[in-house]
Amino acid sequence: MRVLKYKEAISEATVQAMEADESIFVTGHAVDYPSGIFGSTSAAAEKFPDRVFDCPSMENAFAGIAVGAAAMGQRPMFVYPRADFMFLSFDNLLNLACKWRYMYGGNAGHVPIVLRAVVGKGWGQGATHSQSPHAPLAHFPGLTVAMPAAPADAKGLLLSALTSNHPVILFEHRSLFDHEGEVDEAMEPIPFGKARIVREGHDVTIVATSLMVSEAVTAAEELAGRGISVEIIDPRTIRPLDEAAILNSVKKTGRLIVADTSWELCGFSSEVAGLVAEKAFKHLKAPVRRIALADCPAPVSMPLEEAFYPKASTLANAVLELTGQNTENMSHIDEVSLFKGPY
Amino acid sequence: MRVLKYKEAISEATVQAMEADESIFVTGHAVDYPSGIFGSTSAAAEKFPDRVFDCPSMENAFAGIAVGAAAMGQRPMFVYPRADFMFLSFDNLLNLACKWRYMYGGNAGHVPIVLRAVVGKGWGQGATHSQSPHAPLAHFPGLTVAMPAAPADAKGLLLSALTSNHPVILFEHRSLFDHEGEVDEAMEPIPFGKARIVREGHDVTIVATSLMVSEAVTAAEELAGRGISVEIIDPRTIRPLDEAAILNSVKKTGRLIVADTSWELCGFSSEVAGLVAEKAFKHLKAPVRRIALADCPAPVSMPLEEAFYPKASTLANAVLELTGQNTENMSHIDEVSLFKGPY
Amino acid sequence: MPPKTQPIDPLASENHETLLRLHEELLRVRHAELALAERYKQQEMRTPTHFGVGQEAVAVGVCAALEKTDVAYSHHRSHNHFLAKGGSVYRLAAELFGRETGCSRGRGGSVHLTDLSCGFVASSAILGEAMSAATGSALAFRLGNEKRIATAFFGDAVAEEGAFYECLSYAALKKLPVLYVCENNGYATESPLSIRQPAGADISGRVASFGVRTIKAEGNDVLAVLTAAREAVAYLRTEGTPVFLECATYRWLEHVGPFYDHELGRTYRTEQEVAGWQDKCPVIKSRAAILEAGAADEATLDKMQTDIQAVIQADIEKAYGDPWPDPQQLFDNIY
Amino acid sequence: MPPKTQPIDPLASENHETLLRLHEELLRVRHAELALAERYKQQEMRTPTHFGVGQEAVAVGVCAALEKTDVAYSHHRSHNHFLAKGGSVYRLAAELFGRETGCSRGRGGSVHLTDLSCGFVASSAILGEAMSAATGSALAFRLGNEKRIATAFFGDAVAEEGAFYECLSYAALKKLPVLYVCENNGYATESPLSIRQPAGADISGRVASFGVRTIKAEGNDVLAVLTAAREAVAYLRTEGTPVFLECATYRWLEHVGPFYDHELGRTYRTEQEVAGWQDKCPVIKSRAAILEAGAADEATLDKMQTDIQAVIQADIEKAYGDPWPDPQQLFDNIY
Ligand SMILES: Cc1ncc(C[n+]2csc(CCOP(=O)(O)OP(=O)(O)O)c2C)c(N)n1
Ligand SMILES: Cc1ncc(C[n+]2csc(CCOP(=O)(O)OP(=O)(O)O)c2C)c(N)n1
Ligand SMILES: [Mg+2]
Ligand SMILES: [Mg+2]
Repeated sequence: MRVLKYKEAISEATVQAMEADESIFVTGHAVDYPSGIFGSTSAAAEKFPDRVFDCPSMENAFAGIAVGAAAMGQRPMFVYPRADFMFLSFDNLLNLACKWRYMYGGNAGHVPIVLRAVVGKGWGQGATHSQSPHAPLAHFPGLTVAMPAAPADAKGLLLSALTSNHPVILFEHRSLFDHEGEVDEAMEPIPFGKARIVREGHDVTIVATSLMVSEAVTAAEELAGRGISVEIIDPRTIRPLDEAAILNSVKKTGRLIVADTSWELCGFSSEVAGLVAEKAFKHLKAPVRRIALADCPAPVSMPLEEAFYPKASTLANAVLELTGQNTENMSHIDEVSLFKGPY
Repeated sequence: MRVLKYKEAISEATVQAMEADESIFVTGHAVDYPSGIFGSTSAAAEKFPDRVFDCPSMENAFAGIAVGAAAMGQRPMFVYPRADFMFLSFDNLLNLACKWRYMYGGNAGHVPIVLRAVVGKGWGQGATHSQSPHAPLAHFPGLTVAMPAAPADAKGLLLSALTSNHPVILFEHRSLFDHEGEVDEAMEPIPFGKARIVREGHDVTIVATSLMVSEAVTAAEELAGRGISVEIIDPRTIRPLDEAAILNSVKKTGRLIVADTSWELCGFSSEVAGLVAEKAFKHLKAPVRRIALADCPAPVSMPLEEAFYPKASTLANAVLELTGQNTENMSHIDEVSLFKGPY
Repeated sequence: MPPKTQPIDPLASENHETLLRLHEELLRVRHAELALAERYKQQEMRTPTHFGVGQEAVAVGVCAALEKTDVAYSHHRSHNHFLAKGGSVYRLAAELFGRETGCSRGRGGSVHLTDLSCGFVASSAILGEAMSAATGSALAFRLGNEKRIATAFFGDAVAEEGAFYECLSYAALKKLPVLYVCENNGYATESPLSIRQPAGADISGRVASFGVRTIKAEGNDVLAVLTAAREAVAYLRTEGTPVFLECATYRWLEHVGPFYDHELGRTYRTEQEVAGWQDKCPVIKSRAAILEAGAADEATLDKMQTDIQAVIQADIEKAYGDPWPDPQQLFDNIY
Repeated sequence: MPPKTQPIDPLASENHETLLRLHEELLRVRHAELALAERYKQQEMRTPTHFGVGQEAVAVGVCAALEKTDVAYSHHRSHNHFLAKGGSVYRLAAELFGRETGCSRGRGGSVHLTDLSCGFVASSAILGEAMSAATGSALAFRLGNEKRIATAFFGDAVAEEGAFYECLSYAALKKLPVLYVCENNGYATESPLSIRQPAGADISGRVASFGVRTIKAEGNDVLAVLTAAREAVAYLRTEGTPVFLECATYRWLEHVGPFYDHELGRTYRTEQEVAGWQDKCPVIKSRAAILEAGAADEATLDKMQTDIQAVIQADIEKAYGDPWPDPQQLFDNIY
């Protein structure tokens, strides 16, 4: 199969979906620039100049505008160059979009809006350009919250979003945009609520989201050399959550680590830990372990950033601890970011 | 000690704090009406007509205005007659207020803003007038999120908020406003991050928030008659969370139920379940159990509302299950709401 | 810009039918609200309700200028708009009773109404949302090359919310066929306009600064509203760019609930002020115009009213007898 | 309304000192930014940075009219304002290098600057926040009966955000002593104003519709900005109600980062357009005014520049040599 970059996979899904459905339009600040949201919208902008257009800075109203357009049969896709700007849209997302179908008893139709939000990390992007509010949003019934971690998922989940009947938010990690992977040329939507077993194993389960999936893979490779077999589950969507995939894995391994790209408190790592404590308790052989951002706003300075983000070595050591072994300095397995500023 | 209603306790704390500190001002829509936010601000409005004033409907900017006022030494208290309106303030709360001290390296001073949000329930208040977004907000470092469940806590936590150095959000459940309890006349702030052991017991721990505390008490009383001893922990603040109090209780009882006033997914019930699975795992004798809102938007119609909200009988039956006994219809212990509309 | 629409001359006989049709609608909306408010007092409608008594002429006048295929959105005080756009009293009443036959199947309550069959898309309880959604529907019409108009009804307080200006700016920028209808009743709950918005800065003036066309109409005069709305609609269909219609009017009952403020001892406005506006009652005004024009006589109008009241009562009773939703269906329609 | 402030006559000898002081500030801001941009290319400043080269006259002119006790807020493009309000190049450079000695101790980066000692309260990266916070500080001054002024600097794109209007409305309603300074540079990243805001509807016009006093000034002429700012400040100190100062200016470098757009092949604006604005360079303009007035000679001004550049280089080097924050202190100052 062909290898594509994550951003190319998003781009391809967008173009294919727009070819198939002329009610799709794409907007948000900078979507029609030559740089097209880090290369993910430029092809669509070139191909469909009338249906890919810039948007003023008006995140609050636009989320409601998207709802109103969707109610009339259009399929808006709105892109946030940074997920942090989405807080301004929370009212229309949480009080209108995600409740629309339910609150009108199914009688006001569907509002299939798609929101793509890019999650920043590193290079001093700082406290207001690096957040991933997937857990706060997933808390609310009526939304679908997806976190594609690989190019194939970026394509497949976006295709599902663009053909689904309800509001979908995708968190796309900026650090993944140049990651490569095999991607089907055909339009194959990936259903929501279906986890991906990234790697099979029998000693420890790591449930990881977004960028933490590749960190988990690095850790698992290192640990495989030491005879520890790690299973990695990527839930792909936070809501709906594929509980069965997680529970089945834990039933097999008896040990769980959850690695997330946001904070711990009331976050996704707690969700999975709680789920397993409720529904796979008798299979657990050891305490669950949550791995998340340090519990402070994202700092800018390099050594603080280093300390702030968990990485492959953090995960590998957590596995060692959980399997009763000594931890050690494993920073050699951590990727050195090649990302260069300014943005 | 004197008995006060919850709303009177809030009112008293406000007046006392304003007497002690003339930099406090109170605003938000309707705070200076004779009805004064269900009686909680009217006394302050009468006593301090210049420092309790109405606010236009501008929830977005006002959160930032509060920050800017606080940075200059004022202590704004902003009241949301319904917590649901707070989504419009999320940007300034999450990108500015809660990061202020950290993001400027401590060099830009403190922004001690206090936000009171009333959580609606029942009488068909419906999907957009009944939410409690405490978990989504608690996810973010830098905020304090408090949920007073009793009159004494309503007073003590508000006093802490009005004398603290950082942003504090209090979720006050509308159904609690007429609850009565002993309240100290003196100004005794209750520290954040300190749980209240509502009732001691040794069979099962119920960690309950806000209105669920009194539901838990009702359930515990019923169960006591059947020889089951329930310990009830009210964390009082979601962030910071008194982990020790929860873990100590579970170490004693070995069984945990978490009862919250919002949804389960990425909510507070998952947080506590995850916490215990991580840090008190070896003491757990049974799966933890999360009790939360039904996973849909709040419906209006009475029989649907009935099915939507967990109550004392839900908790009592969960305890029976967890202790290996048969569940039964216990609706007789559930309070019949005396609340009359329109609001 | 198309020429100003001529005021409707009530005396011209070709307008008599219009006068009567408008009056009938006014009566239907007025008496539905009065009957629902009366019934509301029995505590069987468990849903916070903002009655629109006194403000009917805006909804009726505007909706009379719209086609069925045009769509409308509204805010918390939405019954008038729901009914005037063609929604049924029966399904509204059923919604307030929380019945499965309610327009939103008892899920939404008074502030969340819908009836797509007549183009009433949705009302919503959060200030600003109706306006954003209507703007979005107008964007859909523009993108889909449809000749329809989207309308939003809302109150004066929305002009304090940022979403208001974001919508105006966007609709003007993108030239969207959206009709914004502001029912300026001078209050937000108990707060008069003067303590909420800058002195002397009127809402339409602010709107006009975006290059949006504004029209003011006497909100209690259904003919004046219809005239203004026709002008707006003609402009929207030819120019396709937004119009803002501001109508001064007045709410008779308390902000939320079925009582008069004085019945509950509220003093934020005087009984005289309310009485003054009751003298300018849109129904009385319409009736007087009809009588003066000789379009119908007193007896005909009286009968019209009693007939309508009877139908409304029957609708409400029917709704009351309808079944509750089945709790088994609590999870229907989440997606 | 106080009488219009007289333009500063550069030829009058009592103004020569002012001219020179302004020029010195312009040079300090300009060469700090140029030096930082140059250094930025070495990839040692790991923080997305929006340079203000070309727009200095606004910051310098406005801050020259303010007292030290007045406070200022800014948006993402904040270096100019930080420096002009009295912030040090050294602490700014240290912040960009992520050093413990940075004005925000390396926690905030380029878009989160502070220096309370000179009244620069905070810059913030999210559009609208600076304006809200400044409005809040003005509210604090009103409540505390303080005679201070709060200032917010921001760009033209903020006029698309709802918060902009919520602030204007509130400041006008409450009569707050807040000075809003809009640097209208015609672009938001690569989007020209014309595709973002309604045609013909200028920002000041919209602002004026709230009853807020507006003043326009030629943003590349530091004397014009100072004149306008003095007028604004006089009005604010006497009337105490908000003023909106709109300054047309132009950004030379790319939106974020140290390069010229053409160096990176971007075509959203032409090299001629940039060159045209470079001809209107505020520093050249100021220098010409000084020479024409005979307030100083070429040599003095050249020396002024080299002296300033030397100090700046020393500041940057000193900052570079400073220590990193200690990761042990990651959790400092959360509350
Ligand atoms: C965002 C938001 N803030 C506050 C409220 C509470 N609220 C409900 S109705 C209302 C007043 C609305 O006044 P107006 O828009 O003039 O409409 P009217 O009730 O006068 O018809 C307010 C403040 C709300 N529903 N939404
Ligand atoms: C709420 C929000 N939306 C979007 C952005 C992304 N953004 C950063 S700068 C910018 C353009 C700002 O333009 P303008 O206000 O004119 O300032 P300039 O950069 O021209 O100085 C945008 C859209 C943001 N920071 N905040
Ligand atoms: Mg009103
Ligand atoms: Mg600009």
